[in-house]
Amino acid sequence: MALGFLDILYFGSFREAFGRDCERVDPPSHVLTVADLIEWLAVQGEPYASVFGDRSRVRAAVEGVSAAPGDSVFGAREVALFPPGGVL
Amino acid sequence: MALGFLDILYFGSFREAFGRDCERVDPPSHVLTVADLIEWLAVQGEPYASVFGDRSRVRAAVEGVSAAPGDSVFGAREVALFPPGGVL
Amino acid sequence: MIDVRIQSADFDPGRQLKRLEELHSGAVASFTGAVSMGAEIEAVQVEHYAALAKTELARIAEEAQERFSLSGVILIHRYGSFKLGDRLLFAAAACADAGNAQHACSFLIDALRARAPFWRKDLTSGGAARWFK
Amino acid sequence: MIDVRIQSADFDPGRQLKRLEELHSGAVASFTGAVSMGAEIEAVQVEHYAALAKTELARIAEEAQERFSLSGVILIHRYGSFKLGDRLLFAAAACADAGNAQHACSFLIDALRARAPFWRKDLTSGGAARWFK
Repeated sequence: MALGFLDILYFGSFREAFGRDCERVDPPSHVLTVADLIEWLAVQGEPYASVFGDRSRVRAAVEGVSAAPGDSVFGAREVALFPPGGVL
Repeated sequence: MALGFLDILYFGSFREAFGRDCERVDPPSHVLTVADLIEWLAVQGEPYASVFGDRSRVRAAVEGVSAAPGDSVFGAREVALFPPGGVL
Repeated sequence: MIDVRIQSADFDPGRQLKRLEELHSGAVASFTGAVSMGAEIEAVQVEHYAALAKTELARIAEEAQERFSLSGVILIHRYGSFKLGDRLLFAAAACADAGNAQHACSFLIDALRARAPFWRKDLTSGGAARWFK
Repeated sequence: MIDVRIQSADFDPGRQLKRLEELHSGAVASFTGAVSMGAEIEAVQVEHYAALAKTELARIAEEAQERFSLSGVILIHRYGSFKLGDRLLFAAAACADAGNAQHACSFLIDALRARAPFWRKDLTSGGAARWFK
């Protein structure tokens, strides 16, 4: 079963690397968690491979709520991916 | 050799217990340190015995500078004795 | 009392302290973070993820209030363009216990650093731009 | 910058914060202690040993500045008669490092509690007086 279309939001250096702040994707059916989604994106060539190369530098939120790698993206309409933040 | 006259200042609950904020004393020649002085005062009857009964609750300053029990009072003109302070 | 604000506008730390003092809890601890001198920074840009920032900062404030028995918490985080000396964020806690007020303030700052979805870009006087940290 | 004040007059925490912010160090942490509600306290009297207070508070501020590489320290301790909500003391530190500013502020408060020669007497609504702690 496919997830259907999913909007991915990018922030900080990710936004800059991709040259856009969001994109609509159609992930395959085996993409069920945040980790699955990042894994799948990381094999879509550059700049995905570079941006998602170091998984420890990727944070996520699903539908506007902070999410861990094991959290589900099943049925979600919006997932945000971004590097660690902080202004201090 | 005698120390000569020594002014002792009291603060906080000590001042209240003694009913005065200072007194002039003439300690014997073996009183050389802060600890000696407290020891000598503690055997001068009440309220000295009660006030100085718990040595861990007695702080001192010699000539306006914070002093430890082993610090000298030899030649000092002014020693302050008081309980631990603090307003928080 | 919990007050969490995400705004581009500046704020007055003294006025915020006063609001917490008026709770008459005894102790108020605060932290103000600003753009500091050095490192040849000409300007700073801070972008944020508004939806997540709102939920995450509210959570941080609630966690602090519960964990440290606070009578009041104020969290303010700014976004936008900044220059030297401009305030970036403010955290403050009111509590009956002096130690708890201070621990809460440290907790708030540590949590903001770890979890607040704000990204800072420094523009140097040489014209270069670099992401903070 | 070190500023240590021992006074009966009130002070404005916001104004003190501003003085530290103007050093443009990046981080300013503060603590304000006041007479809190509860325990049926009607009034508070604080006496102090002026000569020792001056040297001891100056030492505490210098130790903090050195130990935490502070660009600024402000310590204000009041004495006299107080009622509910009245400010008793203020400690604040400015530093390039956020963590150091906060640790310094905690150090200042811990040191004041342990070493500042100020004695507080609480007068309860029942007419009783008792020395604090």
